[in-house]
Amino acid sequence: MASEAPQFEPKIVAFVCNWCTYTGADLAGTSRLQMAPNVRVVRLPCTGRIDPLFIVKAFERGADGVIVSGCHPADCHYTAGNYHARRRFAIFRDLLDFMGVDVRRITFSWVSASEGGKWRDVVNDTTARVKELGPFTEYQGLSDPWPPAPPPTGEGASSSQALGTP
Amino acid sequence: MSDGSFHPDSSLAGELLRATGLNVAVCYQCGKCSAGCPMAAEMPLKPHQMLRLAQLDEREELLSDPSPWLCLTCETCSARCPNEVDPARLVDGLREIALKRDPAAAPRRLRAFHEAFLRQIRRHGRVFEIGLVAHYKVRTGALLDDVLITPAALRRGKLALLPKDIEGREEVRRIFEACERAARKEARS
Amino acid sequence: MKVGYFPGCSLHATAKELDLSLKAVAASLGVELEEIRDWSCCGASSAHATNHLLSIALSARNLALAEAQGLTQVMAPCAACFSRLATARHEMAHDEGQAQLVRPMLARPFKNAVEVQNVVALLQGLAGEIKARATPLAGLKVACYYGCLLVRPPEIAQFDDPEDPTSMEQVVAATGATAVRWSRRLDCCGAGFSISRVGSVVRLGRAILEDAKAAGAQAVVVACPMCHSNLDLRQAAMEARGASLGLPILFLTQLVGLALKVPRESLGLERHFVSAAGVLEALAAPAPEQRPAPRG
Amino acid sequence: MSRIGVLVCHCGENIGRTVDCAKVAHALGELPGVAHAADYKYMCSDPGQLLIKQAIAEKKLDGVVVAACSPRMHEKTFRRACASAGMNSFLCEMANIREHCSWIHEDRERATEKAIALARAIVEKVKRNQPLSPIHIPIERRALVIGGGIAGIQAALDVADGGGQVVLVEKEPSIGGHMSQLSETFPTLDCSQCILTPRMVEAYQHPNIKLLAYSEVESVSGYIGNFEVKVRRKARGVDETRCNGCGECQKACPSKKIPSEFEQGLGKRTAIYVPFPQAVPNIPVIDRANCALFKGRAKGAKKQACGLCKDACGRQAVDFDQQDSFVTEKVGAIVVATGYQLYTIGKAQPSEKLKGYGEYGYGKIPDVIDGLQFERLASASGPTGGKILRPSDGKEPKKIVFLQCIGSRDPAKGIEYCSKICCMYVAKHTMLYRHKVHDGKAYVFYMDVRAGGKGYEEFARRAIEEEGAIYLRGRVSKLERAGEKIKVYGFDTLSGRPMVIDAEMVVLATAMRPQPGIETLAQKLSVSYDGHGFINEAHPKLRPVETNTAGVFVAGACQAPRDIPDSVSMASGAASKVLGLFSHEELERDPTVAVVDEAGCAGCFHCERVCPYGAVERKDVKNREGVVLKVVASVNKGVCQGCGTCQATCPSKKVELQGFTDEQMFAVISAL
Repeated sequence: MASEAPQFEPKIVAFVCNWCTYTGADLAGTSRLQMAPNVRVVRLPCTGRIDPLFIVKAFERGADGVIVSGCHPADCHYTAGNYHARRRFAIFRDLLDFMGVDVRRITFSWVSASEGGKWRDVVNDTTARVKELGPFTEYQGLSDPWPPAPPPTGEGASSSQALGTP
Repeated sequence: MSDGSFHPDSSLAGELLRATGLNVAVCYQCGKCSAGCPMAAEMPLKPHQMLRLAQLDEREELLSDPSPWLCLTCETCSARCPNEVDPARLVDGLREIALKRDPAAAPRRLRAFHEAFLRQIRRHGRVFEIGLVAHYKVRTGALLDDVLITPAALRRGKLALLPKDIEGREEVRRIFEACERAARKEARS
Repeated sequence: MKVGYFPGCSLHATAKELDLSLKAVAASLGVELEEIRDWSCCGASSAHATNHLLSIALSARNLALAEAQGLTQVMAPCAACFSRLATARHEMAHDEGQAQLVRPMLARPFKNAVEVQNVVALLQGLAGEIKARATPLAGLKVACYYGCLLVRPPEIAQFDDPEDPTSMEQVVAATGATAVRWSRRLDCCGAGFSISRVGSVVRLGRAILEDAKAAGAQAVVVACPMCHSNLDLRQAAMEARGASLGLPILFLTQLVGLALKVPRESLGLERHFVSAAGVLEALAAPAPEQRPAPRG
Repeated sequence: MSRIGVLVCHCGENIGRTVDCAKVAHALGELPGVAHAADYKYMCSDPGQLLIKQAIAEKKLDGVVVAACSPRMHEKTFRRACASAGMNSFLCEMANIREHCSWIHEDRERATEKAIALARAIVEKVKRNQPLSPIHIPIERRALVIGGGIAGIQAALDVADGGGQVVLVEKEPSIGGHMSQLSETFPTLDCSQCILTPRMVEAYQHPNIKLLAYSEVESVSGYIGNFEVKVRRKARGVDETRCNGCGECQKACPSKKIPSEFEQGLGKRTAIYVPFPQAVPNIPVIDRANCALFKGRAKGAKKQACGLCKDACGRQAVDFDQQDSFVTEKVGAIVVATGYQLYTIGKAQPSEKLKGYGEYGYGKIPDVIDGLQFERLASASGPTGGKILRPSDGKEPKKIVFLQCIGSRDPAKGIEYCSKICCMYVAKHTMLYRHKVHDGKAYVFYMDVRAGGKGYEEFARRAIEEEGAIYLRGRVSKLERAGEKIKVYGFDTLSGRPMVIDAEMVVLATAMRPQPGIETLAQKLSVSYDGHGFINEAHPKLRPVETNTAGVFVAGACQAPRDIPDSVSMASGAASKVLGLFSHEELERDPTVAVVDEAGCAGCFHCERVCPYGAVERKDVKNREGVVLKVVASVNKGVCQGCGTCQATCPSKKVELQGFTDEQMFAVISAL
């Protein structure tokens, strides 16, 4: 992993909504805006879907930093999901601190579909900040070694959904 | 002739931004300030024209004009400005910039008045009108202007004759010095 | 009720009668005025026209003194002082960069916790009390003149409606006098140029007084010593180039004092250039028939 | 063990330049559960898609990951390819190694490493994907149109003519809206009522349109294709089935001095009234606040104070005891067309944000009026019979001043936007004035003349060049009452001169604002609105008549300031969207919806509270005897839009968003 390299290269997981930030990150790509390669994006429908446990899980699985980003207030594709997310993380921030995670490892941000440049800044700023904080080692060894046990496959699984087009 | 684009550092607009925190580019030249300004009739440059010249970075023309000195700061323009420009504060800023550029920029009579006024505060902590008037008259040569009024004012107890210093005059003097230092520093940078 | 008091320079001189009448009225209404000890000049227009920082620092010194004295509220009867003090309070709260420059100059701790008030607001708050105790000044028609700095700029003054204020009219109504409806209540009289540019002052003042007269006012009521000295002292010059005006300029405190029947000598009415004698005589005479008061 | 296929795309050089695609394919091929891994120059090309289909068939794949561009670009393409090879399309997903990797990084080694991580995460997700099928929803082929102004009338007629059924709801006693108040319309100067009234009558008589006038939307539930709308039918006090519009009741009414809303307060009406002679429906309504009988009732008087209208009615239509009633309508689509109101000149403003115009006399100077009042003065059917007369003394003003941008383009007073129509209607007003007062002089204070529109610039120029209007560029500082005149203190920035005009009448072109109550209505409909209350369109350019709630459309000035042609175009656009929706038998949509595990649900209903769409319903779980054992949450698939907020909120993790389950997401996070 990169952490073995002479310079510490943090691993940062970004949880973003599909409609604003993911699209904004796409725009950064189409605009060829160069940025730190440390951030890996997880696409969700809405920041409202982001369970605080996702963040804990990311740290447990070796992330050194986390970005949470969605639509600007009042711009949510789902009207109010980002408000719920905001409220949730306002509380969760204190909890993280209690759990021994330096809150500076987490960036909460709003990036709209037209803000490719802002996305680059969020990525670079977070990377620089986490680099300074150093590796996050507190949660190491808490989880089972990767990969997790394989799940039942779609075939034959008991699902209420009918199978799609044959 | 500059192109009027916004140069935060070297332009007059940039200087105004630093002096007042206001962006002169916000003015959309509707003229409501000039329409309501009580002094517009006497100003060679009307309030919105001053802001226009600032937008165009016409520094010399604007700063050498008496118009900024004719503002009474009655705030009518700022209270009615539809685009929240605050022309009164910007004109204040223009006067400060003009003075930094040339301490003799203000029209003589106004300058004399302001100087006399501030000298009183600096010396005594408060203003004593007879001293103020005397000083002003000596500086402007307008010796006979209000001779008819002064005795009447004295008779009515309307002019305090003797200056009485406040205890904190040293404090006040230090405030003056600190502010002048800050102004000089700003002028150099 | 105790109120911090910042008289300002002109109340010791040109506007001595404002100081006198304010104190008399305050005493009559049970308001204790506690003067800021060793206050200094607010800097007035000269400071802010030449060095903005100086204008904030000079006014902030007075707020700091008031704070040290344990006052929570300071009343400045002069509209210009009120405006300067309120500006300092506002900018010290909203412009941190400037506040950092000013704080070291004050030589004492400064929390910016003192409210700034003007004399009209004080009297408006007491209007009920005034009305209850007044001998109505029936038949007297006055024009309420606000001028500039009582209501402008609105975010600094934080007082009344900046385009359609009613507070002075409310106080006048409490005295039983009638406030006439007129247009130039908020126009500037040019007091800032009272000494240095008399021509402008005469032009502006005349337009104001002519409108008040045309509206049927027998006197103009003001709350600002700058406006007062300007409209009073320069009225002769205004008349010299036009029709006779003969409008006495009264401080709001004097009008309230008349209604409260405080001793005449403590009102300083004789100090005015334009004599108020005619108005006072009319008051002394039996009140004419009551007319419905038009709204101001 | 899964059998996932991984296909890595070079995208020509776009990915291949910075990402070692072969290495990515090789690394992914090593993962447990990956049965096939390959790379190819263009996966989206026909041969590329063929590779996927072949791999599915040959390797018996049960999942496909395409590591290529953004899923926003080609997810549909690859899912279609998988479906045609017999695989459930939701078992195919994309890893974005172009926009999120190759295009934004230069270091080949680190970009390759990141691409592997991104693809690996998606492989872990796809291992846990379930086959899904699109959701089908039936459609009620009936539309609700809210607002009976020109936009609502047009939308209703277009839908009805296209074969759809329409319920048209109007809160006023008559349809027609503001257009019915206008005198003549720009830029053609045709008479507004002459072109509008036929359309009003057509809407009233259309067999497919059900008109509910004097009614308001009370509540809305349901979702696209299946809305249920409760409408309050306000009590007219007149039985619509009996009334024949003869007008005898109005003649009998003794309260004749009530300011008429239709005449903008310049005319009077009775307490039982029809707002204007051409009203549709031509049925009166009793204004209870001003009716002597109802005022008496409100005071608790025992004796009936009046009743003359009832006595005068030959058809026993007047009914003083009528109450508000409610009807419920099932509709498949909704068009919001509630229109506008003008910024009030008076001191009382509806919100803290709006400051009003004290300097213009706060509506205290009687001859300072607004644009709609001028329309009434200029209208042949108006209170002055089309003569321009001053409200104060009935004299004809010889000098009239129009002020533009009152309230508009004025952030200090609360509104920063341009109201768009004022430049044109002021130009029209100067012409109407000139046509009626030949020796009159019209002045206009303006900031810019914005005349973008067919024939608009020509029209505005005509006002100046041929009709003698004097345009002064600047805003006015103050209006001052000076005897019978109004002193206008303005400035002409073009000549650099102050302009003081002794006007005899001043007309303020006040800003257009959305109707009061629009926020409440928008909340009922779950559509978003901007800081001023205008309804937000789904996309400012490409979806201008849709809202962010499926099945709810928008037309006219409730979306932004609009003139008549714009409103009508929008209305026809919205109607075509409605008809497009109605052309389907049923709706098909993405199955990204939440599903509740009813066995585990504790019935806390946190999900119900956070759901932005009201998609969570309460469901009784009964035993065989029909006894309710517990109440659980249940998600209505038709309403759910798939944001997943419920899932993140659920304390017991018993509601899952299909396609984004916790299991899937934790696998993704673990694999990154």
